[in-house]
Amino acid sequence: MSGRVPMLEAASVTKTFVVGSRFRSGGIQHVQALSDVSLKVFAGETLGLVGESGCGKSTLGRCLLRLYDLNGGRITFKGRDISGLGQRELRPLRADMQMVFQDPYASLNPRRRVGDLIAEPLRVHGRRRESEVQDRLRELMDLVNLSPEFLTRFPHEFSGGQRQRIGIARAIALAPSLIVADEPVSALDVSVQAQIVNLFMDLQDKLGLTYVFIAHDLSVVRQIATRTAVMYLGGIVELGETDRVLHRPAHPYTAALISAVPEPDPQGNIRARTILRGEPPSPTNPPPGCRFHTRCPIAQERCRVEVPLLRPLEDAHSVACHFPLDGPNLPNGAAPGHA
Amino acid sequence: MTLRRWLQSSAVALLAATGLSALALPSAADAADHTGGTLRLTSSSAAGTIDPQVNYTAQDWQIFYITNDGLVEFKKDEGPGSNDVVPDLATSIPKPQDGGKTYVFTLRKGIKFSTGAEVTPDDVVASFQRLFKVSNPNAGSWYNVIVGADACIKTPATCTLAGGVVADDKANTITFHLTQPDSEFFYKLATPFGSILPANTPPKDLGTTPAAATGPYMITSNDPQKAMILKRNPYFKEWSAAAQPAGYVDEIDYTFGTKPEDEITAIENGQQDWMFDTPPADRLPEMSRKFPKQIHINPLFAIFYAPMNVNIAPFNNKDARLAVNYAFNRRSAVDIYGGPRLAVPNCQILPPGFPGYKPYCPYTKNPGTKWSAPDMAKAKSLMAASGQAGQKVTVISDDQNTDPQISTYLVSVLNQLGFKATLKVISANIQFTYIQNTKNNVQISLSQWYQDYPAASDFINVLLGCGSFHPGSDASINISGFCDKTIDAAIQKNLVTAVTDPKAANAEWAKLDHELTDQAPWVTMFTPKQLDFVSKRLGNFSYSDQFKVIFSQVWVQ
Amino acid sequence: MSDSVIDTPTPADLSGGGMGEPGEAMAAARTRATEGPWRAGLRKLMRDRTAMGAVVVLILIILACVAAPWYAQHVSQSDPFQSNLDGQITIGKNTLDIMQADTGGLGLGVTPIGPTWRGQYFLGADDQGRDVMARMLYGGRNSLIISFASTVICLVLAALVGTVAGFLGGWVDTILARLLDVLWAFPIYLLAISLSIVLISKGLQIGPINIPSNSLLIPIAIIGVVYVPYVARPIRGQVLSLARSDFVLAARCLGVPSSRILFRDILPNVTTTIIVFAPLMMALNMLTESALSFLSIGVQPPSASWGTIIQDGEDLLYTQPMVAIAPGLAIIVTVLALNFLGDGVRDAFDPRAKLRVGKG
Amino acid sequence: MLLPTLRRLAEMIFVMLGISIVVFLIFFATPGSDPAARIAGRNATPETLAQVRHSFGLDQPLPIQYIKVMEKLFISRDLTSFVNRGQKVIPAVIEATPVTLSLVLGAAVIWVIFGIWVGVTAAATRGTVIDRGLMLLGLVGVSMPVFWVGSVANLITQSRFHDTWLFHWVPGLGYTPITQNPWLWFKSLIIPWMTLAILYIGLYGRVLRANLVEAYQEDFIRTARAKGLSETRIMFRHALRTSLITFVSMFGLDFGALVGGGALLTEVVFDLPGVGRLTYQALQNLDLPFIMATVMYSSFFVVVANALVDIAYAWLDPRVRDAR
Repeated sequence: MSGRVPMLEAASVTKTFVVGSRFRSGGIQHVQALSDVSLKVFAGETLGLVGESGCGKSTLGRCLLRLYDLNGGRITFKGRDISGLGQRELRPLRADMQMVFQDPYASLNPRRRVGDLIAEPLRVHGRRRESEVQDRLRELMDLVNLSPEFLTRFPHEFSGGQRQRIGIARAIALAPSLIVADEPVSALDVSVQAQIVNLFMDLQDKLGLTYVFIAHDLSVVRQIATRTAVMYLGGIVELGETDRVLHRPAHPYTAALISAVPEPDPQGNIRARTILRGEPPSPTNPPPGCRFHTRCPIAQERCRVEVPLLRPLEDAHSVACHFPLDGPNLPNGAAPGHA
Repeated sequence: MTLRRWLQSSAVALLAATGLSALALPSAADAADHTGGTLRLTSSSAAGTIDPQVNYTAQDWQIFYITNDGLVEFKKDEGPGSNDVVPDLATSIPKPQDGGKTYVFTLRKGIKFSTGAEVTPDDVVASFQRLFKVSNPNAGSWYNVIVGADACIKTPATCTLAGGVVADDKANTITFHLTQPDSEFFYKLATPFGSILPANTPPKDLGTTPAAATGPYMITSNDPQKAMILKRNPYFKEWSAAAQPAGYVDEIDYTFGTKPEDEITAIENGQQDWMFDTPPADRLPEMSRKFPKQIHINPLFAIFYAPMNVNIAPFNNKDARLAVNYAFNRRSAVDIYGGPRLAVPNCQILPPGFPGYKPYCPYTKNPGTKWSAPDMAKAKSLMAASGQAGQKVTVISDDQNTDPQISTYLVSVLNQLGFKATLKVISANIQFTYIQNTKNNVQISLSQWYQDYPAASDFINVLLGCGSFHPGSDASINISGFCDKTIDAAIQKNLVTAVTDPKAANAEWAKLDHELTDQAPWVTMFTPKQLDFVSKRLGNFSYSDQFKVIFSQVWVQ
Repeated sequence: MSDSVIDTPTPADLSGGGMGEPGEAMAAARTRATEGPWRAGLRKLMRDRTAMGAVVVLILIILACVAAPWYAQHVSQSDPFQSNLDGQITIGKNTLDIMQADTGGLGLGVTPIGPTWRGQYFLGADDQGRDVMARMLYGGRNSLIISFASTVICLVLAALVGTVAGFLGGWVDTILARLLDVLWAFPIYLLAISLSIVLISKGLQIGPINIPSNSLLIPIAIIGVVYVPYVARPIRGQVLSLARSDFVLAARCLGVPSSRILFRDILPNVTTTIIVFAPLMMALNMLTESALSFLSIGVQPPSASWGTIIQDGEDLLYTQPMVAIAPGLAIIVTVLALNFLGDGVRDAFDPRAKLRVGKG
Repeated sequence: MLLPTLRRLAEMIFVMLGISIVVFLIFFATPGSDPAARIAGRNATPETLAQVRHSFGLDQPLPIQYIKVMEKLFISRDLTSFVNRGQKVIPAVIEATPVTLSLVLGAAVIWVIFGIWVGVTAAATRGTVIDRGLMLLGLVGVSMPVFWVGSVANLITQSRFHDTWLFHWVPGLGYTPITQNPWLWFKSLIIPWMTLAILYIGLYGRVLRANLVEAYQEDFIRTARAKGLSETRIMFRHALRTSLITFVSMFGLDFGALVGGGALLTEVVFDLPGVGRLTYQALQNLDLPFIMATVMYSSFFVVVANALVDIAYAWLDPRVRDAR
């Protein structure tokens, strides 16, 4: 796998937000949302991106599509460096890389009809013939399992799941090869979630799409992702085949995340859960050394000083930890002992 | 507010008071019974600086009249006597020497300032120097006849008036040398500008700080936002009942900041004794029905007039000016002002009863001496002759009292004549200077003139002489910009005549008045009367035609 | 009000919906006829009886004011802009002076005739002997024109400034926001009075255009400008949050050009705010106009507005109070109707908008 | 905390500086504003005029004049009036402040009490005739021009019905300091208080009702109901408490604006020598020193009120802290 040319490659991407105002109490603060993030996305795969809220996974998703300007690093899409391009230069590329948003309510302008919303990318990207647009609209509605008569309606007339289908239809309108799905199901009811995840998988099969699938829910990632990256406080802490990462986590944070999912173990007992101590540190003032050391059950002196780099283990699995875990289900019940 | 106060400098009468004012000064026996108490005066606002050598307002001149003295003074009397100039700090009115160019005043002995210091010839010299040092408004127009004045006007800081005002301590005299004879010189000395202040008074505007007094009262505190308090001057001893009689009340409280509307209510309720402001027209019926005994109506020597700019269209056309004069219903303006009891229609420059006044009214149905009714037919035919119909005209009014209403009526008349007239109401404080400046291209406006002293030149020369026209300046009191070389020459000649032959001069003033009226630089509307509304307890209402109510002569108990 | 109160809706606020009806099957679309927010709002407004009542009242007032020349000619039979100080009218058999000289006491003062409750001088005369009712109708025209035109100016300027500042951001935003702050902190009446005093004594000259001091454009411009921050600040906030909203991000992601985003995604949302603000601003502007005219720095005589008639009446308050009371009532009825309409419009178009216009 | 405070302060100074410059320029743009001729008197010669202009520094370039005015206003604090020459401006403003404060404080008490009463009553009886009636009255209050209400109040209490038992106690217009005669102070202010309060009662009543009705739809109220709390308790302990946040911030802004001269019309109509009237007179007289002082004073209160409310908001609701 590593020998292949990635469709999308991020190298040492850094993103800092300026928050607050010079004129407000608190003043200006710099939030390091992403620090030195590198990853590759290969054609046809689904890369899952998980982490607690605020860890920077959405930011990463948006940086990958260059919806945000970068503060450092490089992003290469299909061999072309897109990190320095302006929004105008990026416009033609948009047809090939799309996004599905987390909130199907907020990402659809309530004042515009569904047909208008889905047709927007078609019109913007030069398909001006109305009949052509209408045909494509029907096709798209069919692809996302919505009745074409919905096209004349307004977003508020739809349920969450339907809206997300509309969002997906819009994203695939230009037949992109890459879709970044930013927690596309987390705002939906559980029963609907499964339908949407299935839709994503169907579409991947039909259209040969490549996904970066962001989620905070491990079960969704388990279902859809071929590889999974785990993020903590603006950096990737673990990356590898989904099965490998979820079953044999090497990073204590991943382990804690997994154990937080209330899932019966094979014996039918609810597993003891690794509870993370405290809140994630503020990204405006990240801790030195390993960013996870303040909450890590096995942190040692070295962790407070030295930043661990993402380094490969076996099976294309890599981890950013000085003391990676080993063995299946390792931290079960063990970690809280340190608390 | 202050503008109105400037304008309401008051009158010197040659007529007997026709109003309902109480008569005759009190006998000595009464006096004892009525001494004491506090007189409460009220006004909607203060009148600016209380430096008697700077302040140019009727409101404060009324106060300075009882606090300060000049070498001579207008007699504190009712009726025609109040226009006479009597000796005050001087022992007598000096005879002119050197053909009217030199006057020698002898100072009374023993008169003290409220500081306790005696009044000396040096104080007199210093006071006249100070007039220039504080940039007295009339330094250049009244006192420039004194020898050395020109240098003082150029560089006030170093003013000496050397050779102009000379003190002789031994003889206790002060000698004035003039550059030319001046028939009005004593009047100029008798106004508060001529007040004698201690030589050590700072040579700058005193502002809110009172000057030392020589009269029966002195200002003890003054806050322009609140009140001015006057108390008895401990060093005052009556030296001349005619010039500066002793006062009755012990204290005078002059409060500021009440609206005229509410001043009336306060007087009706006995909370105040007298108000400065003109009562609003809609309170008049109520007042005159309920409190007729508390109202005093007295003549004023003033005119309400609409100066027309004779240098720009449409009123550079004489027919247009005549048309407005014929069309203007003076009775309507009088009604707006408060009715025929409070104003008299007038067509000419001088107010009725003024020196040189001879009734004359060409702009009426039956031309003659009296205005009777507008002559619209004549006005319309003049208007047609003028060819100015359809011209845009803006009337500039101030926002005080009934002025906007009178101006609205004027607009209505202009529109009736075929002009396209509109009104622009400007704050009274700006309006007076605004209409004077030729840069503002004012076509016609509403203004008033209250005389400073009883001489026809105060109207004729000041308001229509070429010397009062300063194009481009805010101070150009000849608002019409009227300058007829022939008439002006006659005016200047007559000023000289007045020094030696006042009678002949007045006859000539009457002729000039009529000639100017025929030129129609203004629409003269009417001459107002002074209405004083006083509390029930206020007695011995004494009215000088020069300074109106004499506060030292009224009593409150 | 602090803009932060208004301009930080959650994403759900902007889309106007709550979260998730359960289940895919629950398609709200099924039963309702599809109708845009505009039409829906309008329909809702039409069903609002109070608002419609207000509209009827407003229309009646407008019609009455439009009919002013007819009224002056045929009913009051007088020219409401010409003084009539020596005129007379006949009521029944009596012929009365319009300006009645007082005969009691000392005979001071002249009082205009009071309400006759007939065609001529229905509400009496003012101190120029003019028919107050006829003047009220003419004055109402000016009051309505000024408040309407200044509302348009204010909303257009505010939308422009607010949108430009919020959408462009950067230094443009910084400068505009600072400017708005200054205007905002400027006590509103002081600003209006100062501007009025200047413009009324000199008129307004913008390049070749010369607006004379008695033009209605002056009060219109002044009132239109002074309230711009009141509307521009919330709009700027709204645009800021819209610009950060997911659907704008989505549009960017789709490669939609900024100009198209502005016109398709942002302005329609701003327009709702503008529409909701409109009647309320007009009510406020009418009050402001009357206040300025009352201080005689609004409409200049002999023209009239309700405010100037109140001011005329102030001089007759003790003898003929109707001159001041009647135009006051006219203002109250109109402003009340506008406020009711404003309530209705808000309920219909943007029930969540928390608008508070004016500081009193 | 120090840095943000300083920053806020700098912002306030910036705004006030902006206002002072605007006012200064407006003044000099006004024709006839040159006070020299007015100061000099009515028949001054051009020479005298020039002397006066020089002695008042009016012949200097505008920026210098501006700096001088500001220097005299803030540093030497001896700025004096153009109209009442020699009158110090700052003491006059300080003297007018208690009048305005008396007016606004009294009115505020009335409008807060009645505003809460109207809001609570209407919310408690929502949908009924009482609710509608109160809301209608509130809207009427909001729709009335305050100067007109004042004039009519004067007409009734000072003229038409002054001699009846109802209003015979109303003293003549004007202001009596509380230190001089507290009872008279109270009597002479009660009509102005009510006049000024009418608008705000309507405004606050309506806003409060809307907030209360909204609060009733929130979960915590439902929880409280479920717990079996009485309606009164729910209203006062729960609903009202949350609704008051808006109320308080509104109050802060309005109070600041009114103390800063927003009560100008009321002061003019009722003849109260407060800051609003002082400002109005200064503007009418084109008395630049006074205009500068009162406008600075006014904007100071408005700016401070804005700042306080922003801070209070950030404090009450951290969500808005960064939103701007």
